[in-house]
Amino acid sequence: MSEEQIKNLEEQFEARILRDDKIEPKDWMPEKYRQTHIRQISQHAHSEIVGMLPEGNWITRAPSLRRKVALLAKVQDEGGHGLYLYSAAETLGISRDEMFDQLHTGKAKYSSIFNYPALTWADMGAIGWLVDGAAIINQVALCGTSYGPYARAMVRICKEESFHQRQGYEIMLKLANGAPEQKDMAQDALNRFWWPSLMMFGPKDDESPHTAQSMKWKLKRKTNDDLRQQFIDQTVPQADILGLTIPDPDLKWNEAKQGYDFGEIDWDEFWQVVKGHGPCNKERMKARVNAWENGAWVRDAAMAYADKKSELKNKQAV
Amino acid sequence: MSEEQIKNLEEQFEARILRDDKIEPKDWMPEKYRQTHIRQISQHAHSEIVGMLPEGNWITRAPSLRRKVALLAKVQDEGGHGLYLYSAAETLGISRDEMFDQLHTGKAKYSSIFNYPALTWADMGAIGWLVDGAAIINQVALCGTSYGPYARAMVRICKEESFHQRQGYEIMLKLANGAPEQKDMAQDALNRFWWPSLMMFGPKDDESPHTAQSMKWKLKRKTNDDLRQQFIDQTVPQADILGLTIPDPDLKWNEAKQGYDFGEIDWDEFWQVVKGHGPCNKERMKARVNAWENGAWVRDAAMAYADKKSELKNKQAV
Amino acid sequence: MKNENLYNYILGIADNNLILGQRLGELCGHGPTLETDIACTNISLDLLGQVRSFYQYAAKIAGDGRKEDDIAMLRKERDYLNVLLVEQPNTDFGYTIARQFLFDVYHFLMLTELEKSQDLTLSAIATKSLKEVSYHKRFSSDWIKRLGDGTSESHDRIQMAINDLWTYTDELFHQTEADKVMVAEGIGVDVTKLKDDYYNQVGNILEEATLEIPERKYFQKGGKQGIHTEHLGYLLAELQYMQRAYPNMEW
Amino acid sequence: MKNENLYNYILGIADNNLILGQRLGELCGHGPTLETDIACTNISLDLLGQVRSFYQYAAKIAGDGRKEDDIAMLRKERDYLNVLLVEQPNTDFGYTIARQFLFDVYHFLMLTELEKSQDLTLSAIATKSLKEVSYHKRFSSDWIKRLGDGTSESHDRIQMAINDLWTYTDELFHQTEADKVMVAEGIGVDVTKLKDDYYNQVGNILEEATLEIPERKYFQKGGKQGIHTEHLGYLLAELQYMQRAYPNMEW
Repeated sequence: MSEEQIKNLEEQFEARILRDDKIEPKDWMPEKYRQTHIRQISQHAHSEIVGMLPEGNWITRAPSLRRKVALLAKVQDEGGHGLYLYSAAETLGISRDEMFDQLHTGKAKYSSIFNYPALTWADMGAIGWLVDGAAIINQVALCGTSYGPYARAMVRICKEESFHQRQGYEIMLKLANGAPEQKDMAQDALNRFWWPSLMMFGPKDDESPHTAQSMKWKLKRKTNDDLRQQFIDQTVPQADILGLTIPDPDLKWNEAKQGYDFGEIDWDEFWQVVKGHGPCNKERMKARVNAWENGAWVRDAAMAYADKKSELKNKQAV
Repeated sequence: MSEEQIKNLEEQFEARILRDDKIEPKDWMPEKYRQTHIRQISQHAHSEIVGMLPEGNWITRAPSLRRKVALLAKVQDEGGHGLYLYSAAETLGISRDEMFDQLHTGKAKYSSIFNYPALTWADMGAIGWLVDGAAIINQVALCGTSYGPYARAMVRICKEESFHQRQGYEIMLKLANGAPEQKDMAQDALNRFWWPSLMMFGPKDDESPHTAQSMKWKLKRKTNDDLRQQFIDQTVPQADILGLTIPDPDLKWNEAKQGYDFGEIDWDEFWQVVKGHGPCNKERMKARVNAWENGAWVRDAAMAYADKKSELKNKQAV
Repeated sequence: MKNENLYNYILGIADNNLILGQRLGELCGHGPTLETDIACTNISLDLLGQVRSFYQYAAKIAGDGRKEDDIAMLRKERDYLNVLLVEQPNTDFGYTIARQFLFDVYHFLMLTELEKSQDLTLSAIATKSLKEVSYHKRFSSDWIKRLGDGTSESHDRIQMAINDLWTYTDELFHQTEADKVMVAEGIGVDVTKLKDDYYNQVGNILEEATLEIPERKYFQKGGKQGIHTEHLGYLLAELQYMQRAYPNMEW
Repeated sequence: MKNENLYNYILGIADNNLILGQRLGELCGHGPTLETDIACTNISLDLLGQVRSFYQYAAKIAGDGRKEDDIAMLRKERDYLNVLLVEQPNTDFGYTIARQFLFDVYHFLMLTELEKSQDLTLSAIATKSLKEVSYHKRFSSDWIKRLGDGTSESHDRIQMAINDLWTYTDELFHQTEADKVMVAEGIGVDVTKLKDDYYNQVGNILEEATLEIPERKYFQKGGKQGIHTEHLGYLLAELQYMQRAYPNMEW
């Protein structure tokens, strides 16, 4: 293709996005669009999969059968989200094995929040309420993103996520209205998950170089800081209902901006965790890599069996 | 050596045993004596090592620190007994590695009692009281056995074992005088360990072909049935003090023989367990084999290091 | 308790679900593929969903104020009545699948009979469960075939798992005292009658999977009398942790 | 509590013993040789013996009727103050030895200072413990050398364990609030002052063992504030099982 032709295609492409057309797998797309989407969608998929671990950690110890069943269902949903998202990424020409390989070698990232440990039952509440809450804010915007398979996966995921968030909030509510030890447990979980949740929206806008491009492709519809503000403004009243205290002495209502002012995020911690030195980065990767390596013989067997069966079928067809 | 000479040696040998001389490693001994002793001493050593497992199973869950420390000390002692006994067997010209190999391949046996699971804390009491109690009865006799290293190991072991037995009985006493749940737990442990403890004395005399030879070599000073009777007569009053019921409806005092009559032992169960089909045979072997295989690299390293050091020493000496 | 036999009968069924569900729950997030991970979690979910119905009914029968969670999580080890099979550890995916398969075939046969129970609650739970368990059985049978007739490594591994776990199959068909009474009352399933069907079905699948049917003279039992393997204590320490550490609270 | 700082200070020391002793207790009967099995059991025994003295003293300070076992076994996870290092799992013998070594060198330095405490009880426990810990340190150092300078496999394995666990060493030298108060009162040890000595000693042994000293910019912490790794919860479920399941009984 001539440069002229490419430029033409690119212009058409941008125009389609501008008028809210969905881009589909077979459509022409700029290479950078493809790569950016592979990166973001697979990162999102990885986050679902790694995100199974901190909650999976409490399945065997859930305090009641009702909660155990709900937690299993939730973690199972996360696995399901991983599936849709890997499928969406595969439409862009990358295999699931390649994506796993990127995860296991540290080339691909996943949401840093899952590098914090789930230490008490209340963390199941806090993760649902805060982490899923923050995720939804990020994801709702993505329901209108330009890449069709991703947008459609998002619609489905958002629906389930908001159910998870309500479930998490309900866990917190029960604890906050329970015995003093339960309320302490809830407050402690909020203390530990509050700041990492704020970090989920990424660095400040002035340190987030990809924002402009992502906005154009509708991979982002608001900036990190805007989303973070939205999350805080939505969450503070929820904490009030719980009777819990947000662990930020600088948090206060700003009448002028009709939102909350809040304290400085510990960006050193943010970067430490992103770079692989959070409390559980090593543990999480070990768990994923072990699962993968210990499962190799199972996957090999499934493949060999499928080959045998299709061979047999072919023979019978002849 | 001529047959005459051998016969002569054998006669001298038997005479020494008869007058209670100890046979020492460097002394001449009949091959059958050597083999029988290797078999019995290594089997005894294996029993100590495998015997660490059911009790080891409760170290992490001991109900108090005092009990945890005492249990650790006890299991450590068992390891120590294993050490003396392997050493005693080594004096007869077999290596510890060979003995382990016999254990791991099922060629060598160990006491069947350790193929029963330790299911509750009370089992720590019952094992100490009954299993160590039965073991002591077997072992006290062995303090006067003819093979010197074995007899000396036994003296040391018996002293520690009787401490263990008292410790076990004291656990039972505490439970029996404790809360109803504790008393139930103690009774349940007695129910489960009573019959297997009686089986520890081996088959009935008329089904125990080696007894005569073993008696001659003072590897046995009383028959299986005699020892079993002694154990029962000693244990029943102890159960009475505990206020626990021996799970044998046929048990009753026989004034004429000045001992207890007791019910029929389930010899099918006995042979099933001996043949490797007890509740934990597989588990116990798996644990030992895993420890051995997972430890191979450690033993190799220690060997390599020792070689390097002695090489260095030799070089320096030159 | 007025109807202790019914109560014990229910636990004899439900505890299998609980313990197997718990075992599968340990694996969540650690499966060999995402699909099997989700499937095993789903089976766990089904089993624990069913167990809630059973324990709720048991609590009603007990009538002593205990609720489903008290029954599930506040008994002593010796009071759990599950068979030894379901408490065996997740040694590897082969053991997980073999355990599942050996249980599913039984579970399906048992529920099919339980559906005919004169006790309408049990019958209703059976009906609801059967649909799920039929899926479990298909899942585990398919994997037995895949692993048995997959690679030589997978063949050996699944054969070893089958051999090891075979020793726990016979117990499935032992009748407890509660069983006998419940069978007589038309409420319980006569498990002794399921045995031939069970070994036939299992044998057929194993054969299709190019696996050998273990020959065994000796079997392990005890679970139905609360005499378990040493594995169960550790499982219960986790299962019960919260209820024990925070007694009498709502969650 | 009248002297909460002293109480917390004691727990800060004792919880390390408890958790490490518990970890070693898991290994009993599963060691690579009989001698190491006995030695590790013995170290566990020493640590738990020491811990009893500490908790008995803490119970006296608390003065609220709690006894040593209540303190040892009836706290919530967030109330255990051990460093993250000691709760790390027994991944293999390399990790067990590396964890032991990295703790022993610290433990010996700390106790040497604690012996000088104005608090005579603590000083006496330190004196008694030092003899034992000096043996632990020799044992673990010797094994670091054997594994480091043994085979290439053992070298790689112990290096990996050291690398992984290194991230938990810095926390040993963090001062808690209770530490600061106790140092000021001449009771506690100023752990910040042990750091150089520690890394020197550790470095020398590693060097002798032909191992590399990890370079690390980031370290993990939190244990001293009760923010642990996910491993601790499982350890506590076992540790506490009996006290939780059978409350208020004598054993």
